[in-house]
Amino acid sequence: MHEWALAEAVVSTALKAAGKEKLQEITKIKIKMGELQQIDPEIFESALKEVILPRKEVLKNAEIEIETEKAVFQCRACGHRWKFEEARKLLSEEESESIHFIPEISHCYIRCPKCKSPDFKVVEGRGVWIDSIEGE
Amino acid sequence: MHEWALAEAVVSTALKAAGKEKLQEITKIKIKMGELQQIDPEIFESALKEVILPRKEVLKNAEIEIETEKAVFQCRACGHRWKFEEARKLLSEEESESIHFIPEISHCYIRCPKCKSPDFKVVEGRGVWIDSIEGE
Amino acid sequence: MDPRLEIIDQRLKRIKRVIAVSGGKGGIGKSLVATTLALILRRLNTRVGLLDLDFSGPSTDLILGVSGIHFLEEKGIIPPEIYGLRYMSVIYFAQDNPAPLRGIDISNAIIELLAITRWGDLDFLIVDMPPGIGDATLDTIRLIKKAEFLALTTPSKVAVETVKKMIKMLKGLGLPIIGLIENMRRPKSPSIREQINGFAIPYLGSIDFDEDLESSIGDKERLLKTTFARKLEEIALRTPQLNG
Amino acid sequence: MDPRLEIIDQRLKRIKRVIAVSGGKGGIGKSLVATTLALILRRLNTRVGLLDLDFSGPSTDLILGVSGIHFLEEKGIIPPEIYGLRYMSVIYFAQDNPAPLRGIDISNAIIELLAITRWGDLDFLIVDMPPGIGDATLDTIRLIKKAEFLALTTPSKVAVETVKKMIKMLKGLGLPIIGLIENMRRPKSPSIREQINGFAIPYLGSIDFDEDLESSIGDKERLLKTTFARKLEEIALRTPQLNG
Ligand SMILES: Nc1ncnc2c1ncn2[C@@H]1O[C@H](COP(=O)(O)OP(=O)(O)O)[C@@H](O)[C@H]1O
Ligand SMILES: Nc1ncnc2c1ncn2[C@@H]1O[C@H](COP(=O)(O)OP(=O)(O)O)[C@@H](O)[C@H]1O
Ligand SMILES: [Mg+2]
Ligand SMILES: [Mg+2]
Ligand SMILES: [Mg+2]
Ligand SMILES: [Mg+2]
Ligand code: NI
Ligand code: NI
Ligand SMILES: [Zn+2]
Ligand SMILES: [Zn+2]
Repeated sequence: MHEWALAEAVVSTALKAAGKEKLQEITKIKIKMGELQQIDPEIFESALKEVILPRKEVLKNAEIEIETEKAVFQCRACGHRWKFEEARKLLSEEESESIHFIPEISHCYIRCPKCKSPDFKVVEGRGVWIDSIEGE
Repeated sequence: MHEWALAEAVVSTALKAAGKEKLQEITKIKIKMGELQQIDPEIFESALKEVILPRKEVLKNAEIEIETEKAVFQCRACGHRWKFEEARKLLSEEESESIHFIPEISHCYIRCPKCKSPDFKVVEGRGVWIDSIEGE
Repeated sequence: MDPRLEIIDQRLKRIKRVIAVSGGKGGIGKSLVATTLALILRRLNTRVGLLDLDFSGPSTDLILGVSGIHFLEEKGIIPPEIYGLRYMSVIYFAQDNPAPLRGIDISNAIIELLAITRWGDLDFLIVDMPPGIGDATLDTIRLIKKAEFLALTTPSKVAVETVKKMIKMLKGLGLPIIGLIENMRRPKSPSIREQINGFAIPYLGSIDFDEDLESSIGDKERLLKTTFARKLEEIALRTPQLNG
Repeated sequence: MDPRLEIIDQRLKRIKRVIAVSGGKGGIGKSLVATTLALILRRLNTRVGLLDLDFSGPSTDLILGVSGIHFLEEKGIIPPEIYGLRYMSVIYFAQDNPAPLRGIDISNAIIELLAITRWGDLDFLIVDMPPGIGDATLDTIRLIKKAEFLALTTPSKVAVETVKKMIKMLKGLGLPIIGLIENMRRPKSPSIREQINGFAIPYLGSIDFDEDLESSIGDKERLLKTTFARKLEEIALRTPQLNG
């Protein structure tokens, strides 16, 4: 459950942003989750709720929207693009788990299917970030 | 005159692109030049013409448009943005010249004016690149 | 907004001192000094963490002689205790595979690691830095605001010139440098004290080249008994920033 | 479109062999081997270039004992001849300032340098690689298509484990590895031949730790007279890829 640590980061960031914008209440947080991080949105949402619980004031009625973005790689050596979906089939459970913690570890276990290079970019679908915050 | 080497790169790339697109003739090349590289557009244009001369066919009537993009830095430590124009005033001629050859050398001689960090991004105005090629 | 950047300060809040063992150059003994210093401080009864930031060539696990260890997942990552050190390294994730990460990936991986690791209360976090003054160093400066730098060099010209550059950069930023340790001195080595004159950083002491050090790698007890470790302990004991 | 990427092949076209002296680990003698090998090949009457890709810790200039040199600008950059070597290093631009470049900057700087340097006809271009398997290594692989890798290690466990990872990565890409040189062997060193069994790369030979090497740094004539240089020459002479 390292999801809790990420949820805590999201909530801290949202609260700080609310402070900066002088929001009395946050009504909605939109979170994007890169597929590469392989986080179950339900687990993440319940972690968020657990984190929010003791700091209710600003966040008590906040609607949480979580959207997963598919992960896509692009090879720097040959330009080929491919999906994490495909790459994942070749990974052991332990390897997937390592990428779950540190997405960059994909460079240890994933290779370009066309030219075998480990030199690729994650063009989409890395990490967890706050897309937008609404409030008043 | 290392401008010649860059001009040669531009022409090679244009010719290759023309080959790929099966263009018989290139009518226009639009080139962008980052201010950080401190290249005189006139010198660059005459270098281009010199490079084109012996390979006239595809390029003989090509119009060349060169646009300079102002260089802007952003500090990774404090977020501050500033212009190369400002930074340049503090550089010796030799330092400017080194940046002219290798723009990344700016990290040796330029610091964030707000926090003194060498950890900044060149957000705009680095390098020489082909913006577009027109032809038939 | 990247929520990870926001939480890092909080994750490091309960650590009193962070000491980044650095030097710019590779092969000058950063990993051996970092690991041994962590063990020495632990023996002095302080609470110590050890963070290996050399993703290309992690070495602290080899020096400690550990393998196959795993961390606990509990509202984040809890570093396992190895000989009393809370120990974190990329090897948990990369195993013994090559980690061909570009700077941007190293930077992202460091941010991720700092955001999810729960160190708890520590007196010291010793950071084993990779060579160079690239992403890992710049991110240590940017993200670990209380980092203090322990500069290392050998008497070799190539090492001294490199550490000078690193010190110049850190000084330019007004960052705290605990001082300089000269490692692997040999009888014929020229004195580097003068060479670093004008840099106005404390010369903490020198450690001789120790023929028996290499064979002690991987064996914590033997490591602590080497002349190397004894000399490092002496230096630590007389350096206020390096003792509990 | 980045025109620099297109022209690099052309800039390297008239170079017969490019040899990247690598090892993953820092401080194993890459710079000394690269520089000395270049001088040895030059003495064998081949046309040799030396490219220092270690932007954080350039050392080849110190080893050669040169300073204050400048290149010619003539339709690009013409590397000046130093002791008969066409020599290129970041020091022409950075002088003795720290170069706190992130990976993305190192990558860009390498591309720029390769795009504007006119080496002319060369039998060998020796590349002194920085530690790690990050941007510089990945860009050497990506941009210098004819690069062959000379792998270096010391007998130390930490170096051997690191070079193993590098070899594993290069092998996975099917890239040419000339072989492995074991540097800084000492009388008590364990044999690494067995440790690299199964990697199926040629063991080219070993070079002993040489007490007199350090004091020869900066003096080309003395450097070439060291036991280190003589041993390296022996290895070069019996390795087909390393002699004219
Ligand atoms: N004082 C010393 N005496 C003898 N060998 C040493 C000493 N310090 C370090 N070494 C050796 O030097 C090599 C590099 O050490 P390491 O800690 O890996 O350096 P770095 O982390 O700076 O790359 C290792 O083989 C190590 O055993
Ligand atoms: N065979 C050897 N005998 C003695 N010292 C050596 C030997 N090879 C390298 N060295 C020393 O090791 C240190 C690191 O060498 P260097 O070439 O800078 O390594 P790298 O480029 O791999 O970081 C230098 O101080 C150098 O003098
Ligand atoms: Mg990547
Ligand atoms: Mg930059
Ligand atoms: Mg190390
Ligand atoms: Mg070197
Ligand atoms: Ni998890
Ligand atoms: Ni020029
Ligand atoms: Zn590919
Ligand atoms: Zn700043």
